[in-house]
Amino acid sequence: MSTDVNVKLEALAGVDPNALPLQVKDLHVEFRTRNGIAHAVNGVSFDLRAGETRAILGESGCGKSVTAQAIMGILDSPPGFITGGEILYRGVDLLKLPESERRKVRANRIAMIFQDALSALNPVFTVGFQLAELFRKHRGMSRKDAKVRAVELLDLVKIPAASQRVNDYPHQFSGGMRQRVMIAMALALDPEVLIADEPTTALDVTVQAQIMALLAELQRERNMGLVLITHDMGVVADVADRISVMYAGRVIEEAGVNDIYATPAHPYTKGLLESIPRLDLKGHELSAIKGLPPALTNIPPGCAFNPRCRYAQDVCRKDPAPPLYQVSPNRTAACHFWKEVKGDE
Amino acid sequence: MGRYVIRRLLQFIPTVLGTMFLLHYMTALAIQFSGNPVRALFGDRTPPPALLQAITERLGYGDPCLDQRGNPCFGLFADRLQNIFFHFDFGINLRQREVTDLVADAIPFTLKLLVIAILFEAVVGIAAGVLAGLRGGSFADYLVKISTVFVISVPIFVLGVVVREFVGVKFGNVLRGQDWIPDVISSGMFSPVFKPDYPMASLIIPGMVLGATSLAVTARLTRTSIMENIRADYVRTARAKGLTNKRVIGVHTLRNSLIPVITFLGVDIGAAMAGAVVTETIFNVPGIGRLVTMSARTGESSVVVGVVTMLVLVVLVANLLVDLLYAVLDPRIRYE
Amino acid sequence: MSDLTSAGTAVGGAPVGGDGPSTEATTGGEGRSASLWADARRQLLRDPIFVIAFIYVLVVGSMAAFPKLWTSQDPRSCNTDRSRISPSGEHPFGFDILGCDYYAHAIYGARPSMVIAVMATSGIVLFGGTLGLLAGYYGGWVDTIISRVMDIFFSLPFLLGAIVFLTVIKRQNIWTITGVLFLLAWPTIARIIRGSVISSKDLDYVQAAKAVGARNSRLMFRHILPNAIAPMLVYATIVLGSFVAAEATLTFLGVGLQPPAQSWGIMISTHQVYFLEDPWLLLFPCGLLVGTVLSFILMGDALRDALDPKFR
Amino acid sequence: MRGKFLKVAVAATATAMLATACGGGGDDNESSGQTGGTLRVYASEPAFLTPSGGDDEPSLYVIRQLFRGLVKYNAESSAVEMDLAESVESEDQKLWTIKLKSGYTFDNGEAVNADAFIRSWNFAAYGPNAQNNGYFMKRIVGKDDVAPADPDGEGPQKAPEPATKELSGLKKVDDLTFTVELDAPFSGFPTTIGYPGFFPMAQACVDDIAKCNETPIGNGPYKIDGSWQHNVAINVVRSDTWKGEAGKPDRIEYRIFADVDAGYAAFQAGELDVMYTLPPARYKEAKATYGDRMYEQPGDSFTYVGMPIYNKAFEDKRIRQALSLSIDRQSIIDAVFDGRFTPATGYVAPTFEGAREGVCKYCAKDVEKAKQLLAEAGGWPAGEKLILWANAGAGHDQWLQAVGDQIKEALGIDYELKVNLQFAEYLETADQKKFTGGFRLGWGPDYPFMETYLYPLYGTGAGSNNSGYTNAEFDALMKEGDSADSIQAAIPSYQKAEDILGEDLPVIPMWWSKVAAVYGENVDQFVWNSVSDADYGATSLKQN
Repeated sequence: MSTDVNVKLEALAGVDPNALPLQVKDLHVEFRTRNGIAHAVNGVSFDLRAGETRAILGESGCGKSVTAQAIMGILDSPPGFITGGEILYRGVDLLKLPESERRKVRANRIAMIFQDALSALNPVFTVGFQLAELFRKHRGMSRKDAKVRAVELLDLVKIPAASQRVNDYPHQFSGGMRQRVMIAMALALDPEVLIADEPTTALDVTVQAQIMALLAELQRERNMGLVLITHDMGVVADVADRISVMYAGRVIEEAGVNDIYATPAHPYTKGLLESIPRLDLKGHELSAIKGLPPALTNIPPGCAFNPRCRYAQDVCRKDPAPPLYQVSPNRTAACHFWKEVKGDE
Repeated sequence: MGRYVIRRLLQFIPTVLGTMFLLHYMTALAIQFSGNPVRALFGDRTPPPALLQAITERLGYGDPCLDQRGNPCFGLFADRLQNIFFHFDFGINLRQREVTDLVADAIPFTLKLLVIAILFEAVVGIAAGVLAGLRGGSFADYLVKISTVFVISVPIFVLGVVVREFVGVKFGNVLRGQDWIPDVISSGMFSPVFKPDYPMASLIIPGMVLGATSLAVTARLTRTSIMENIRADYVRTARAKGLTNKRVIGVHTLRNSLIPVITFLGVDIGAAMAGAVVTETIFNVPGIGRLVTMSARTGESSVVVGVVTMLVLVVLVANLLVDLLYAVLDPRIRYE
Repeated sequence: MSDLTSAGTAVGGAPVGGDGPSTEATTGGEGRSASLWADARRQLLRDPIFVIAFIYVLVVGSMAAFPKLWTSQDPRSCNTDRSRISPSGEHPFGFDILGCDYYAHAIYGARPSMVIAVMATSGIVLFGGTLGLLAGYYGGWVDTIISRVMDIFFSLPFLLGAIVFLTVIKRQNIWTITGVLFLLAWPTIARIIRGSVISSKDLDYVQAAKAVGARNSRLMFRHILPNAIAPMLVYATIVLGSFVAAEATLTFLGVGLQPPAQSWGIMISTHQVYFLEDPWLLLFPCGLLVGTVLSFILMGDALRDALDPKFR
Repeated sequence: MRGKFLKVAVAATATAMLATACGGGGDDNESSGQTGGTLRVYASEPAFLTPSGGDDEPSLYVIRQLFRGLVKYNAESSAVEMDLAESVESEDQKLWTIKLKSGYTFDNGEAVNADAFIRSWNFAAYGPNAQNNGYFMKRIVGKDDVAPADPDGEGPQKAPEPATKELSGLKKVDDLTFTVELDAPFSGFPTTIGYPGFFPMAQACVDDIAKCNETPIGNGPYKIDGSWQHNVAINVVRSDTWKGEAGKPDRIEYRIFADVDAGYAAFQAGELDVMYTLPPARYKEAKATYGDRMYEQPGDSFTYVGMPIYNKAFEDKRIRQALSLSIDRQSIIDAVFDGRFTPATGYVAPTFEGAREGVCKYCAKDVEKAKQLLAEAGGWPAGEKLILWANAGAGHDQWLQAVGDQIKEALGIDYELKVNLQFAEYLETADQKKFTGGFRLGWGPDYPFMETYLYPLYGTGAGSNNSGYTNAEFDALMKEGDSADSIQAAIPSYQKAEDILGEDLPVIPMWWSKVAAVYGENVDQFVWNSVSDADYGATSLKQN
């Protein structure tokens, strides 16, 4: 990449280069809908170091995407409102920045990749236009120069014949290629943090692997922090350093990847791991978690997971929800019975 | 793109022929079932048969197939097609004027009226729709929603007559009483009816009345479209790209949202021409619409069918252009 | 099944759509539509605009069906000596120019307007719906032929087409007007159905049903049609309103119903010339008409909002 | 009703318009009016601007200013006065000799001589030219040779090619004299030739009739400015070739409206100086607003309910009398037409010479007498409905409904309206005598001579005798009047004939039109000719 990509527009007031690229502290988001208030995110916290990959794992509707959107500042508001917490970029609370400043953080410092590249790319503009737009609007480049950069980016993400394809429309690309375009777009301005929201869900397994490999490679090259949002434990195992497991808007377990896979400390995490079909267990019924996640407008008191939990006791059904217990120096779990869960195996 | 255009053109031909046959058959049936329209020319006086005969022949109502009820008169249809495509002859009216002449006289007025109407509905309609769509649930949204529904439900002729009497006559007379108001406003724009002295100014209000219903539809369509698109993933992407709100809305949302609106506006040219039937009659605009009304009221089906055939050709061409425009606006269509 | 690959390592429910908090579990066509309808009903009943509009339409409907319920007066009992007497307690709408009771006229006038609208709408729903379904489902030459025929009728602007047909038919009664409205409006509904059939016929559950050997008719009516009904219903509701208005406009242009038939259109176009002198002669029928059209449109809007989760 | 779309009964009859159309302007009344200025008048789109083609009111309004004929009519008395003719004389009422004044020319310089008239009349009469006013040449000898009858009515066979192009009854004597031979004696002939159908046409006009229609070559006090702007306007300016009494305004602008309501709106906004008619519903309001600037006068358009005498149920005249006696005309006029008509008590317009009141003894409401007559006639067939016909879309249904209501109330006969036939079909039904009940029609005079109201409508086999009425005595009296020595001498015979109608009621007279015109503040003197209606050339504007 050419050098001037690293030229940031202007310094953000209060940036501490030594602080972590991203810290989320006790984030609360709610959606005010006709059917009542949905508590989508209820006190999520996590840190991200440079070069680190943090996976946020959870089922649909657990609040992981909302968390990502809140970090990016692209929540649909209304109905979504951030009701509490901090999102710190190198020590600066993004939630306190005026919109004009906040905007400059996006794509420049924190960028995002979306799940479905087909719908996430504007169907009526060429990918070249959509890539070049970044350089034109953030770097003030001419159309021509920006186009050159767009081609470079497509090259970077290994799209063949980039100089021709730059004039194609999103629907003319295959799924995997589209996702590469998405990645190129996210990396264009050389951000320090990349949030990838289910980047491979819509893709074939083989393509999934290629994309993940590409992401990993680019991350390594640039020493980027990566927040990987996914429901796919297989993906997580390969690339993540640390994992936050979310359920009903809360982080219910946070640990290094190996710890989680080896000894889950929360019944939900455990259930997830058990629901992975394994060749060596062929013929056995998958022990999926019984029941459905709660409606976010009506989260049960106490531990949100209690109706589905085989460990649940009376204490779990009463407020307050279980705190994050320190399971080991580097991991936490929000279960009163984490010891039993962990030692159960 | 090329293949798309060719395919679309190929589809165009049967549509044109089909539509024209439909109109032709309607006229034939009309004459077969309700008699020679020439008779009405003479009113209460019974014309000498020779005279009736002569005029009938001249108007081309003499073909024997017109005496057989239900006969589709393919021969006449072939003649008619020949006349239209080789001689550009759409027939004559009962006063023996060429329909093409009638239309040529009338079309400039209708075109001006249409331009005003479409401009009005596009500008105001899209603006109102965007305003309402961006602030769904707000007061502005509510206002746009209610007022558009109201405009749609009031019959256009009631609206037209009320506007003519209250804005053109009552309010206009007040303005005309004020010396400081320039004539172009007081007796041009606020003339209750079309005025040859102010051919443009006196069409503004009729044009607005004509555009009113479609304006409401445009606003509603824009509103819905914006509301749909504003939640689209690619708009979220655009935001995530750190673009200004202006650009997110103005470029990424609007471009997509306006595709159905522009399509509607294109198709609406036809509807507006039809609407001109009412508006032009009320405001005495000597355009196509008034021509159709007058001919319909006198039962001159020859003119009605001739003019409508011509209009339908215009509409079909407009639809074709809209489809092609649609393909330009939305690349997904082009490559299907 | 078909999505084993991605479900292989998936957690819980299928990953369809964004992670928005309102995402519901999607479980195949019938189940989904059932819950959609139940949901829609609940939402509609809570929507005051819909409820008011619905009640209004019921009222007008009952006028049309049982005019005697609303008035004991005979609208045909007229006396020119009572011409244009203003409204009074006993005759709330006054008298028209022939000295007929205007209230009774208005009540009896609801019938043709409603009958035309309802018949024409049912006609286009059945006919347009069927053709749209066939065109969308079979595609190929069936689609080509139906689409071209649709184009032909589509190319006639509504009012112009109606004027041509009615000038030419020269019989202006409920049946011909219904016929003309039907003839000119069916392609729109056919297009709507065709579009949604095409988009739903590739849906997984339809493919699945096909794979297990469901017959064409079953596929069409059990699996595809339910998906297409929502947009059609919305459109049909709005069209009901516009047909009520169309009757009046055609009458104004002199190609609609003819007196001594009674309809709101006739009331409006006969009396619009008197609106400066005796405004009530215009206001009453106009109010009823506008109210009806408005109600249908608002109901259509509410229906669409209720049936389309995007607008929740 | 070509070109004019009033929603009232009378205006929707084709001849109601054409009707009043028979003359030149009457500017002989001593006029103190000032000259100059531009007069802007309400107009409808004319059908034709040639004398041989234009037979509708909008056309005639323009043609009368562009052309002049042999005679004109006195604005007040309707009396015939010589215009371009020196004299119109006949010994036997059959062979007429016409002498012209010299020195008159067309706008293009051609002389207005005997040829100009013979040319024009021949052109109109020749069948293949298909000129509307060919109809008016019907009395001239040789008419059948230039426009032969179609052997099978309207059938597939074409009418035979005419044997000759010229009427044998027209003979040129010298440049300024020609003779006209009629098929039968007709004392009213001089009254007919003031109708624009008898106006002269230049050779250049006949040579290119289409062009002449757009840019007429006239011989009257005004000439066209530019050409006919279809559906928009026709402007005429004072002609310097005209030798007669000059028109008052320098310029007359006919602004063309499709809708009388729109025209009235323009008048209210001060865009028009004269409106010769009013939207029916605005009559009261206009009267209140414009008061002294409203001109009112009895008119000559006749509206009637025809009786199908060819139908058994209507054969007995007592039935017809009973029906007529059940109707309160004034009440209907007040309710539906704001009082804009005069109830008819006879068959000849009250403004015509020889017209009398109360010719019809059964035209005032008398329920008792009606019941009695009905009973004498054997009553109305039980269970049968009285059918009332009118053409569609012209607003006739309203008053016809009121008529039905009144008959129902008086005689207990329920009625049914048949008002869905468009005019063409309606007239065809009339021609074929297929009406099954009372039918609305109208009639207007072709010339100011009471015969025009009598023979064409009630003469045995006459063209517009839609009732199928036959009365030998009536026919004989008409003939007697036709061959009388002079117009005046003919009247007593015609009056006797009218008396027969008053007893037989072949049609039920309803009412006569009433002229209601409004004019603007800047109009100095408004002139209405009792035959040829608003005379714009004689109307003067205030000059400051």
